[in-house]
Amino acid sequence: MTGRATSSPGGSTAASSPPIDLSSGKYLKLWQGPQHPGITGNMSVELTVCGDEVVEGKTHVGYLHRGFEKLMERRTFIQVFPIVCRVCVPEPDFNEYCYAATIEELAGIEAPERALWIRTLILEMGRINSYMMYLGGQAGALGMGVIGQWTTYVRDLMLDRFEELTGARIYHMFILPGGVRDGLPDGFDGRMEETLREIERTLADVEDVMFHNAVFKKRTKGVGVIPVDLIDRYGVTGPNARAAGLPNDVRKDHPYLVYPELTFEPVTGTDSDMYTRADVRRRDVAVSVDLIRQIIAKMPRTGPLTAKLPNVLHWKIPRGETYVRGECSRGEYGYYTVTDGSGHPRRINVRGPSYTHAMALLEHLIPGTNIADVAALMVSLHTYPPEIER
Amino acid sequence: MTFDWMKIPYALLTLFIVLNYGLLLTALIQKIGARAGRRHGIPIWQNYVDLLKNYALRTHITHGVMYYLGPVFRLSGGVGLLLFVPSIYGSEMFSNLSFAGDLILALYFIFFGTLGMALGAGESGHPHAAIGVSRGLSQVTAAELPLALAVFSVALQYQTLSVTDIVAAQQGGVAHWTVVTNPLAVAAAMLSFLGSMMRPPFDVVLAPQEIPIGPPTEYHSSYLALMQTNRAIFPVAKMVIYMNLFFGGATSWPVFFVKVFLLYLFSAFVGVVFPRFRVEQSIRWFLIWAVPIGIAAILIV
Amino acid sequence: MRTLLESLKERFPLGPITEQRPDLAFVTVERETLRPLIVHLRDREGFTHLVLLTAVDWIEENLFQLTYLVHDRANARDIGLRVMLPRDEPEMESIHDLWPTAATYQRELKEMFGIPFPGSPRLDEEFILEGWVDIPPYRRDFDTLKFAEENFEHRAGRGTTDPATHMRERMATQGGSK
Amino acid sequence: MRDEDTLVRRVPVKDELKKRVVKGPDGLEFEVDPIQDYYCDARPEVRPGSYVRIVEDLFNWARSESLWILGFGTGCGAIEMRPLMTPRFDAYRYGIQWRPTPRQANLFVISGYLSVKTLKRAIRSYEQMQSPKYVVGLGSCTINGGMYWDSYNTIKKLDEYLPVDVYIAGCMPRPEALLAGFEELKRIIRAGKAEGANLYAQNFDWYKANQKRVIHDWDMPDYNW
Amino acid sequence: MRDVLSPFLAWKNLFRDPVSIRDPLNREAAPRYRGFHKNDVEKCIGCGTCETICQNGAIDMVPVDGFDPKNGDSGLRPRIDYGRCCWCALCVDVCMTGSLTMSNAYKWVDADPDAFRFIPGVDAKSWDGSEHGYVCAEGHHLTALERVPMDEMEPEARISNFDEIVAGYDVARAKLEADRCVSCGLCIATCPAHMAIPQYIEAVRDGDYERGVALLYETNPFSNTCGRVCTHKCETACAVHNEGEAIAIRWLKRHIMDQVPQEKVREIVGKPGPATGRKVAIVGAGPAGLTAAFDLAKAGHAVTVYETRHAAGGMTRYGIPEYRLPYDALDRDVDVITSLGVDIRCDTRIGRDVAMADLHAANDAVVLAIGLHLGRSTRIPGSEHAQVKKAVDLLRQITDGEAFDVPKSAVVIGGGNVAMDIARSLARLQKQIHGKVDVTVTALEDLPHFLADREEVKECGEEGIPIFDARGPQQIVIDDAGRVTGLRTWRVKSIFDDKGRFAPSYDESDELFHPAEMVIEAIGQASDVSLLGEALTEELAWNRGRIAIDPDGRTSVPWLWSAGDCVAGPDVVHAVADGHRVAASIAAVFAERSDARE
Repeated sequence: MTGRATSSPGGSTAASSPPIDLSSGKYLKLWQGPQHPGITGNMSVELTVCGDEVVEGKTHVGYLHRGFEKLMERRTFIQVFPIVCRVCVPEPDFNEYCYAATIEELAGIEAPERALWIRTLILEMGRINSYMMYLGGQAGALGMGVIGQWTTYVRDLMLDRFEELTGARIYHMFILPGGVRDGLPDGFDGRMEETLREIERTLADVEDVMFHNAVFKKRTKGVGVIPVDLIDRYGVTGPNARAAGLPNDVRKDHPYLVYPELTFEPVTGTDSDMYTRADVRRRDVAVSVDLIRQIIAKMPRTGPLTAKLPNVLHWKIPRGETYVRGECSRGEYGYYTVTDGSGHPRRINVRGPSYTHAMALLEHLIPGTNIADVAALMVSLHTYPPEIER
Repeated sequence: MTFDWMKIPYALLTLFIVLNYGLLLTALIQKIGARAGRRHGIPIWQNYVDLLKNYALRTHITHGVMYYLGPVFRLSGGVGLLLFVPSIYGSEMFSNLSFAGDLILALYFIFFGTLGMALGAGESGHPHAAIGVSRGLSQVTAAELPLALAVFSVALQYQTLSVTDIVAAQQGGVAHWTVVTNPLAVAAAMLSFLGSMMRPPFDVVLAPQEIPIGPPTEYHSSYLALMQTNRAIFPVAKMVIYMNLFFGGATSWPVFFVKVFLLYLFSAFVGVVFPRFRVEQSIRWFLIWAVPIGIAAILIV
Repeated sequence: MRTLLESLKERFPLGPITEQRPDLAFVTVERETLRPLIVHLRDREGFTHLVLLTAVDWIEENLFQLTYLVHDRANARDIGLRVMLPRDEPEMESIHDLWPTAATYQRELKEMFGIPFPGSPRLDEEFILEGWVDIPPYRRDFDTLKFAEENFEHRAGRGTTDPATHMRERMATQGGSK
Repeated sequence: MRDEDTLVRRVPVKDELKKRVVKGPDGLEFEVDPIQDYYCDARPEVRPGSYVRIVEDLFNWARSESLWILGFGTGCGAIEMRPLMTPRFDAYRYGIQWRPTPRQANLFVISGYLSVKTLKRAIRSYEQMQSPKYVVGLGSCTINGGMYWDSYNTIKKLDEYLPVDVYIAGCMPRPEALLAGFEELKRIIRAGKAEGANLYAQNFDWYKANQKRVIHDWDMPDYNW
Repeated sequence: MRDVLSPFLAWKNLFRDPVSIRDPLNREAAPRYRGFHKNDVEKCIGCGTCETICQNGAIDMVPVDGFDPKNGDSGLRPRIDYGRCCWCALCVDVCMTGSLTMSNAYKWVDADPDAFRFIPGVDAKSWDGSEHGYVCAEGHHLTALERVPMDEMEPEARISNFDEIVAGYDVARAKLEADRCVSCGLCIATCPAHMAIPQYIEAVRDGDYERGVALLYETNPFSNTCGRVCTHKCETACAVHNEGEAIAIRWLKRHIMDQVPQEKVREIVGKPGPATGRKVAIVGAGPAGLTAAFDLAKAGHAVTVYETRHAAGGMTRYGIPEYRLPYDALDRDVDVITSLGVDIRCDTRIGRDVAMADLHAANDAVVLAIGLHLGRSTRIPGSEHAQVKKAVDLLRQITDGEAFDVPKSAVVIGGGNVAMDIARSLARLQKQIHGKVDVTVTALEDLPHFLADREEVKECGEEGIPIFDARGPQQIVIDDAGRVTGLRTWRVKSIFDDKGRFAPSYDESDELFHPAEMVIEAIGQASDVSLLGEALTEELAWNRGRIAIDPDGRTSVPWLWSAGDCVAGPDVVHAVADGHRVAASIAAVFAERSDARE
């Protein structure tokens, strides 16, 4: 077992980790990911560091690429339905909703009222889950594992609600084009209320332990600031934009599903730093909890769940193109669907917020930060790699 | 005073007890930490299994001599620290080799392991290890400073550098403990203690989220097992010093166990609920908070 | 939306317009018109948000369609600009100076469709794929199933029977007459 | 089996991996071949267990009760790992822990499909793990491609590229199923049948040929300790 | 200060119980959980729709021991590859019988990657008996179950004339109906002619009627006819039939023919093949004979068809009333065949106008397709009376427009389609002549076992014709004046004896009298084999009164083939299939002979 051997961190490749630049000796290339606990999901950041300061960061993605947009072109309209949710693992329902909405629009189908309520319910449940993952991740990236324990626990409780409602934990495959698959099971309201209370309790704990925490504030305040004039230039949406004080929320700007009938205000912040972004998301959870309560109280309990579809085995949709967006936990999520009159979509393009956040924006924010902040910064943009590369 | 050869088997016995206690203690503390996270955590014997597993791995590779020596240095630092301090006050059996050393030697041993680690990790050639080591050295230095000040303060207070004598001076009730008689020194030392236990907010050296595991990134199999052994012994040894210097030492094993446990719990108590500082933040923190207290302690004495 | 399109029509040569929804329209424009038009939309009309930039392969018509979707926050409306490029010479002007984030989209289009955007940063670096040896995979003439079957092993032991054929054959041999 | 030549490389070598001449600080010039110089190229060997049966049994028990998982979320399955490690399922109770570096891990959970790009990293991570090491294929896509069966970018049969000890069917498998998978793995380890590392060493050429067939820009050493 | 102390609140959890699940290894999933598959293999019909919809290619249809193909069941069962499945449950949603379901079991761990493949319901699994698991929501179907309605004349309107009752689908409705098809193809094997049903239904969906016509003519030159009066066994095999109404395959076939002009049809069918110089004579211009003629003419042989009656069509023209099959529809079918150069000689009876021996001498092959034109008699007392008629004779008279005294009241014996036909035809005539309907139908079978089509029975009722089922005719009552006054029947207890032989037993206490001026027997038909001549009759082998044939349709005489109702029993589409069979056989024999010559 002799012989010179080094391992490069986390399986980053020989191909892409050149030796220290001998000519200057000042810089060190450091790979963060893809096998790295400080990376969100399976992606990597190639850092060039000078001391503890990062002078350049390049995002590398593609480790999760499955070619979904190609696979969708091979499948019939109903067959696309089970695979879209896999595009974004932690919050799959937006894929189902956006896909269903584009298809319904192009095929001229209208989903029944009751289905719209259930869809909204599911999207809000998913939003809470995603935020819970984020809160745990944000604390974890700074070395506070205990928050992640609590938030993952309540996320698990929410997954239980998902499971009894949709029949699956992660990939729900519930929002069919034309409607939803089933109504609420018996006793769902009560168990949901219990879960919501547990979430609120946890949220209060998180506020005490994470947000009123001297060290946490020290690490996050003033770090990773996105100036407000960069918001649109870098395609920043969702909580990242709202933390900068812009009330950008698709739920308000382009009300979809039953949002017009619900009362809520988009949560905004002022400082646009890591702390504010975390805070905006925490308060957004409270909004979602409130929305779920409103939905449960107002939703119709009877009525059809699906519109009448043509025989899905030979379903053809006339030529057309459209774009439908929704406000997911990370920002604007949208499907751009093009049909050509055949039984298969011509092209489907998934617009995930992580695409711009993790690539252009992150690369812009990284230079000048400390190595120690890179992981937390990445988490604070709340990106999910699978939706970047699909 | 002639050397009593019987001290060697007794010292080994101490080592054995401390090792086992250390293994169980770390597991117990982990379990307690897990409770804060609302779960059960590892089984209490998990550390034994892990240790055995790591020793049982079939392959290991080396990056050179220093790489090999790193864990050995580290372990000898821990063992040395333990052996040159009396574990149980008043017990001939468990006074170990305390006749030979004094506080200065103990302080040296605390540092010794880190140095060995630095050399070994540097040899492993992994950038994470290199970064971790440079952070580790700077942070340990910063954290040692208040401890050193506190120790000097205590030494001045008791006018001796012998640990045994310091313990002796604290006998006779809580009121005699240094923690009461010289609270500033203890405060400085306890802050330093937080810094040296590799727990948040001062664990940026290991920082799994950015430089996974830091210095030991490349260590595995029996090297890792050696370090794990040390991880059971070293904190206990360090806490023995703290106990002896500030909390009246221990006159029997049960007292020893309880005091060490409480000391350990203190670091976990803080560690679980805070995120970690960046390295320059933690150094600044020590300089701003811990060092002045240490200086004040000396001044007051 | 209608008034906006009318005013655009006066300034720029526009191709066919599709009003998909009251808040969403698609307009076909020439390759050369795209940049002045999108700058106008961004700076004068408030379409500050580049929602997406993607391509559609109309292989039968030998065209690539580039879709630039821009969004007007104040009025909550979108315009999709379609640029049709000949498939054999699909080069397009880069807009990364207008939206830095466009560089990412352009990298992806270069890799997945083979549409070059000269001047766009890191355009020629591998983006998603690594060690790719075939034609750009999002092109319609790339057959992913064929590629998968040639490149990867599938587990043996699978095999299906067509119910119609199976029935016909088996029922014929089972006894012929009724 | 295809022609050996087509296996080697179909994509040109990247610049940073080409041989080059470097001038040292002392003014001397020397040639650097990154692939050869920076990495170990030694073939793995079969490492038998202890000859004393009872010792090996004890070791196997320890190995089975101390599974250190490599923290590498290769596919979507990673999402169900988090519940596993948190209060609800608390896998720590079963001797299962995370390790952030492959050196210290001995269980590689391939959490779902592997894209070709990730396969490359997975192979390197696997090779850096110390023997005996185990691989669990999580989810249907590791068994036969799963729903990505016609994708151009994901491998279909994991066991062509790495020796797999246990598969868990599902998409995704629930945390409970994962735990069941780990219990099964423990049984296999205790029975002394989890010899994936030796299998890999034995059939090294076959594995390498398979790996090279799908990784078109093979720019790694053949073995990386 | 709060920022320093507040985090320590986290420790309050130390005094709460951990929330971990005690035994996660044995936790049951939610009742709706989409777990592993179950299949009720007895209910499953192996239609393969699950395989079609599976986007993962996870399902294979495989033969399973103990399940042989039968009508409406392919004998295949789905095998699922859990190396592919994604548990989307679309297969469950789309399952045509509801046999495929899911349990909420979710644990399957194995070291062998090849083990994850199983046939649910056949390979025993621990979750087979599981009660929970995903089920389709009430009323959630991915395919439409109800048949698209077709316009038809109201009973009041149709009873006074012989106009066609059903209007046929318009294009939009036909598309909707065609859209319901799941293209499983179970119908193909059931169809005697093995028509490419899913394919021509697809042509309807696509609106490509010319492709449809081409597909129809590949297997059936009588599509206008079959599109109206086919016995449509295919619809009993239809997968949709299990949970909903079968696809209206027959009407869709008719719809295709309705959409394409006759000239276009002829163009699609094409020209006869290059002449081979061989000659074939066909006796009987019914569907069987004409189908054989069609095939042989396409192959280039010279075909002459001899028909006793005034017009071609056989039983389809003389047995089926006009309101079901208008003559012009039939004429269009015949027209295509004659356009191929087939020479149809009507009013030419073999044995009277042409001798059998001459036919043999002048042709290379002769096909007997003489059908079943002799009505059978009940032979009950009184059945020899002149006012006791055979249904086939009456129907022929109606078709030929021969006048006869339409009785004011009539009773029909029989439960088949012919019985319905004659009853309803008579009813129309009664309405036209007497202004009121008085026809009664009695039959041996009880209603569920009627041989007649459901629609026929239903429409019969709508038209005011009462049906007495399970009535055994005992006597035709004739009054002293020698006039028929009615029929006496007993209730049937059983039709067959223990050994399955025809031996009806009656409940004599339950007697009914059906008053009528005329009694019509519609209990079956026989062939008129007198035209064969004695010598040939002797020479031929017989099978229970019918000419014996081999599977190719060849008789024991080398130059003679036989096809259609006379050998296979009454069924239009079967006759078509028979026609194809003998044509193929003849062509094969010709090819053999020319090989031998060379």
